[in-house]
Amino acid sequence: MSEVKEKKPSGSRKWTARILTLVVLIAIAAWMFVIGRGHTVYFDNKTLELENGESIGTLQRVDVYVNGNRVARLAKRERGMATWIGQNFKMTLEITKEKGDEPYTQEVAIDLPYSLDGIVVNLPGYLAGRSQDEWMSEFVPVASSTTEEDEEIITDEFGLGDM
Amino acid sequence: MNKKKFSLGEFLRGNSVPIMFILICAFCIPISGFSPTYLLNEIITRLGRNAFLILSLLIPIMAGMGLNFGMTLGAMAGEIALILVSDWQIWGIPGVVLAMIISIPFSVALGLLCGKILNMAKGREMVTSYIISYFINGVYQLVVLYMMGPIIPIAHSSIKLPRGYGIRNTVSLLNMRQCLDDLLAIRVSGVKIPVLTLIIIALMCLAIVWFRKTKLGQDMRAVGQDMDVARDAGIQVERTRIISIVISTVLAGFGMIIYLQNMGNLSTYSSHSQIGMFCIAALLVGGASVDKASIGNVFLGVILFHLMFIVAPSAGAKITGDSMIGEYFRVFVSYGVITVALVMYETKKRRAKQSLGRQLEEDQRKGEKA
Amino acid sequence: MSESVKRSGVQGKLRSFVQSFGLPRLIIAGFLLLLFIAAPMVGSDLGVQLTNTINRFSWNAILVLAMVPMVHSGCGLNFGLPLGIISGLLGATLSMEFGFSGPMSFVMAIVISTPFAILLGGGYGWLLNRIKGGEMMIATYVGFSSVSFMCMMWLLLPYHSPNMVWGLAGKGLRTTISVEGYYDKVLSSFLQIQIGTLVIPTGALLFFALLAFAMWAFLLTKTGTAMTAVGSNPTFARAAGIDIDRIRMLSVVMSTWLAAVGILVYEQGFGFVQLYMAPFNMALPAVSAILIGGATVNKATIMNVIIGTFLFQGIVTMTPTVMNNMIHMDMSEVIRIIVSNGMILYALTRKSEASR
Amino acid sequence: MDDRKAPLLEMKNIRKDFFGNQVLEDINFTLGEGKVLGLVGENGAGKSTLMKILFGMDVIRETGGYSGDILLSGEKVSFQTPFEALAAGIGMVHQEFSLIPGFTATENILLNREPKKHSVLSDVFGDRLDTLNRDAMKKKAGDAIEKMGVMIDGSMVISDMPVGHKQFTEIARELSKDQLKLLILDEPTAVLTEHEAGALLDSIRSMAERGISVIFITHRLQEILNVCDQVVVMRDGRVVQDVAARDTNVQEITHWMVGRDVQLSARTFRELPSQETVMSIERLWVDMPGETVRDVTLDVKKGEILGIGGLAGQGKLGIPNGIMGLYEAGGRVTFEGKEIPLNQPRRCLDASLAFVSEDRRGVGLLLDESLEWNVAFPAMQIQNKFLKKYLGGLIKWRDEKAIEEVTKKYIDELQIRCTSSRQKARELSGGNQQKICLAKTFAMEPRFLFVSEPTRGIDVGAKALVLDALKRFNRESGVTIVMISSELEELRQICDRIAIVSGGSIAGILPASASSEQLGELMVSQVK
Repeated sequence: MSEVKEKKPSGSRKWTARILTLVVLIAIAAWMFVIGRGHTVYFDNKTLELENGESIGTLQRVDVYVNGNRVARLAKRERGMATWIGQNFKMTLEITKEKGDEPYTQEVAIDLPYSLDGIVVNLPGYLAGRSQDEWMSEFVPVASSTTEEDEEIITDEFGLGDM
Repeated sequence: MNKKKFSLGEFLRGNSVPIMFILICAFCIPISGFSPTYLLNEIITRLGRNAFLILSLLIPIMAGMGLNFGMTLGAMAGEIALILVSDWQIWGIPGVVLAMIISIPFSVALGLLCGKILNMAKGREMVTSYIISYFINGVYQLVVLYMMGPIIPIAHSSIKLPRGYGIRNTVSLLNMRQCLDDLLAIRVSGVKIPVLTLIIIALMCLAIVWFRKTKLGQDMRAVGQDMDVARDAGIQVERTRIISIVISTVLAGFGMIIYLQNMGNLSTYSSHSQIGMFCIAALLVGGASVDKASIGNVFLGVILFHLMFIVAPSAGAKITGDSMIGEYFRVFVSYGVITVALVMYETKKRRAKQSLGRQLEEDQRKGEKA
Repeated sequence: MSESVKRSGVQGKLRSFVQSFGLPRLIIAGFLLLLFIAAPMVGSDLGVQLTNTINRFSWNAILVLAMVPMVHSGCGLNFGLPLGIISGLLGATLSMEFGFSGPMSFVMAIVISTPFAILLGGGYGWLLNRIKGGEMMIATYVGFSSVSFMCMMWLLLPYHSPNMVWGLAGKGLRTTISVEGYYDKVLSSFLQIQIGTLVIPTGALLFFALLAFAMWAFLLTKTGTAMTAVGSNPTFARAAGIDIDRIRMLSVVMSTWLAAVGILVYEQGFGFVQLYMAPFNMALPAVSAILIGGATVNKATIMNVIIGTFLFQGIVTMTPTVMNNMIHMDMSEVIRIIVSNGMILYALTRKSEASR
Repeated sequence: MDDRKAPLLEMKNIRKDFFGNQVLEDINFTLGEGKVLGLVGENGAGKSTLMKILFGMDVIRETGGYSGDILLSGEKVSFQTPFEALAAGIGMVHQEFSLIPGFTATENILLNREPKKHSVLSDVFGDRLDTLNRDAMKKKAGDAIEKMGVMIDGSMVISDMPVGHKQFTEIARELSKDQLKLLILDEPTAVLTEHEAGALLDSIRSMAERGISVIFITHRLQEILNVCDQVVVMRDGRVVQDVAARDTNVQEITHWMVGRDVQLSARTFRELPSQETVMSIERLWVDMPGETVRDVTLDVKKGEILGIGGLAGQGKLGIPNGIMGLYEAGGRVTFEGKEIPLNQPRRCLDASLAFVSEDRRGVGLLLDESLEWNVAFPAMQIQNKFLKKYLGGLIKWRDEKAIEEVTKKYIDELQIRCTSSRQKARELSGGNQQKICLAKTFAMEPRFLFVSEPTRGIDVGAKALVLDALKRFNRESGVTIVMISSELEELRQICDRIAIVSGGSIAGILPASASSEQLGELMVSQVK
């Protein structure tokens, strides 16, 4: 410790270190892109009409658990919602098929497509084991016209609200 | 000459601002009628929210560039990063980390610009950095209000203005709201402690302590005390000053992201406009001055300033029957404390000059007698 | 041969003109000219545009004029303008409270605001004399703290006039108070001239001319000369036996009083008294206006005031309409922020000024 | 000693001029390894310029460089920056401290040369993120302090130190540089107490024993004799003597320093015009940084030109600055029988005193205003001249016409070269600026005039004109003039009597006919 020689990092070493840092940063950023993508998953307990005219009936009641919390309790023709970060969506369903049946639980894992923000999953269709594009669809938000209050020009007024 | 001797008067004068605030708080807390748990909860929340931002002010003070009103630039960089990240729908902690990484190039560019301009305005860094923050605010609005949409792709209409370009007045950050604070959070008798955020702040403090021990830190202290001597010794004065501003801007960007993830939404056009003032006021309340600030000042400042901030409106309302009085009072106190600190700094500079004269005069008197 | 000599002479003249006028100023003037040319083309009436510009000029010119004395005495740009504005607001509200109306209320507002301006300006000047060298930053914050202090006072002071207080509570002043029935357009409508769509508020312009002349005359006097010298080289002035602190104090009081009168003139044109946080950001437009007019941190003339106010207000009024008609985007606010603050930055970073 | 080995430093035919003004001519000397060379000479003799050349200061390059050769250990060198000089082993301790006030002695000694420990981050962000190695710093600074031989506390903060220790810190800084071969000390003892100065001399000797050569610049001649091996005396930009220290004495050196080929034959001395005392100064002290006046008592006779001379830093400039109220002062000054209150410039000016400051650009002129303003301003402010009255004296305006007239008059009279009377003062040359300063005071028509360094930094032609103008002003208007100058010759040319200031008080007053040696002896008599 006492006799530390002054080591000057050579130019090439300095640059490798810098580039390495940059690469690591970009790698982290890219990784965050992948693991941080958020999705809103909607699950319907609705009758699924298929193109060939077939239809799959609703379930009596479904309780949806995500990360151990119940996020929805769906009766017939109801829709629930959960947010999920990442593409490997997991939930636990507690299903009552017909009135009076004993509920049973089922672990569900769905791969969410990266590009979709909102995803609708038709539970009856999924549980019937149909192909993915039959029970999964994109959620298209209705153009919200509720938040029209902005568009005032910005001045430097004092933010008197909570800071 | 003997500085070790403790003098009460000296202590009171040196710490007049914190003492004043302790008195204000002591007066207002009982009147406001808030429960200790509530206050403690609020204080800890605000500590986690603001401390990082305030820490970003320390390094320019070390480099003798005064209170960096240009920290607003970092805040704007952080906001731009957050807008982008929320448009890309990256949520939670990954979103926060990504926003931090994305803010770096913006902060560095703005910091370089700010540092260059401040080097052209030596001796009036503070007023210049203050105007820079306004100027860049204009540029920020240009980017966010007109370029986001047509030039910078923004996909989601939920953050776009109905007219098709520009960002809405508020951008919801619900999906990363308090994600740092909640991870590892513990509750102690009703008080939520955001452990992860506090750990990040603690690491930042350690980093600053470490930074003071580096060659660069030493150079900054030297430049801060006497630019000419530092230049004669071969230190690159201008470069060092620019680096200090760049570091401060980058840290302010991180701080802003931490601040906003706690708030849970971003007021696109006003979140940053007051943030510099609040941080500076808090730091000064903690007993810092224009040329001297420590980590201790940061924490004391956050606690005292925000305690005042919480209790003043309610206490004001109880006393005068008008809730706005307290609101205005805390605004007045924020500005007042900065004014007082600036005045004290300038008068101290003058007094230092005069006392040098006194010293000489004394010597002469002695010489005359001898 | 003689031609080439002439040309180079013209060129040299042009260059020295650009240098003396300053490049940013030239760009701004060119931009404004462009707006005036573009205005009829995009279908807005030039007369109306000019009227607007002249009107706004008449409201704001005195606030810009208030910068002059402090620049002359070396106190720098008066970022503490809100302090003077507060004196003016006190004058305005008290004059209304005491029941004056019509033109009399305007005169009384000026009379009542004068002692406040002297008092506040005196205190402000005393403070600035103790902190020579750091004036601009401290002035900014003195302005801010005084505005926020007055916010409390507007609520607490015992005003009663039903035209001014909140209807329900019966106390506390409203944020905006109409001056209708008091001194609305009292100057603007005096000797007003109308040519087609062009309306000239002669009275307000005359009032400004009067004050500007008084300022010009003052700068010619012995004390005025001393003020300029104090700003130019304080040590020289001291060696010539001038009491620097007294001169600086005088300049601050003058500036404060002019700001008080300036805000009253602004109100008579605008039609409303704006209280609470309104004076907060009134300093920056005035500061940048005088800088656009060619002033520097320690030199300013009446001509700078007139040119600067005209250019600044021209841009503020013209851009929204012209821009809106042209590209259907209202960028005027952003342009105003960038231009005005950019101008201040330019002035602060000029090498020649940095020496002091 | 090996005779064939080249000496450490050799200067050959060094010449230097500032814009045609020759300040160094044919400087030749050599300095051996481990030797101490004393460099003496009056102010303006060229010592500092020579050292600046050796040290590669920017100002030399900016003013056109120098001619001649500097040989360091036999090799020709020409330093472009002080850093090159430092790298070659030359260290210099300047008169002004170059220390960071809030740092400890150790930190200052190793400023920007701190031993460092490598850290991971420095690979990425450059070696400025290495941490400081405090232990190594302490050791290295300790070594340097030991080498110097004077004990100072390495952990003490500079701002808490007595002046002497600051000086030692500076020296230790130079000593801590391993490559140091030659140390230049520019008046290091000026700020030291006698005891400290003694310690410094001892340490110079011990440095020399370690093989470091020293160039020692001082006005205290006895110190030179005590410590130096060799004495080089400079005068008017030339080396006039280069002798071994043991072969000479203080009187001889003084003689060499001031002795000139005097051409006073043309000058006739007059009797003092009056024996009446017009101003008497009693026990004056002035707190002017660098020119402290400690205890000055002096009588000025009516109508005379009194010269005040002395070495730089001895307090001669403090006298007029203190009396005129520009720096804080104490004591008693009476003018024409009435006491003049100190520290109030206005009262002096009202009493018809005037002052031409040595600091032309800082105090003397409004650089950014016209010549007219500069000339007329004080007279206008103090005596209400050049004013037009309106409304029965209620309004007083500048009389631009009268101002222009008076300015033109002085432009003609003093041959001021300018484009017009409206030109900015900044644009004039030094000599013409000085003439404007004179015009400004003449316009006030004072009865008593202080002139401080009237010829500093101006060319020969302007010099003669300025001196002539002063003399004429004295003879024609009967104004008493006190002229302060570092140039003895100039004082002897126009003054009736010359007072010499040394150590902050008057060392003696001699008639202008006194010999240079007499004056020179007074100059160094009480140097502190």
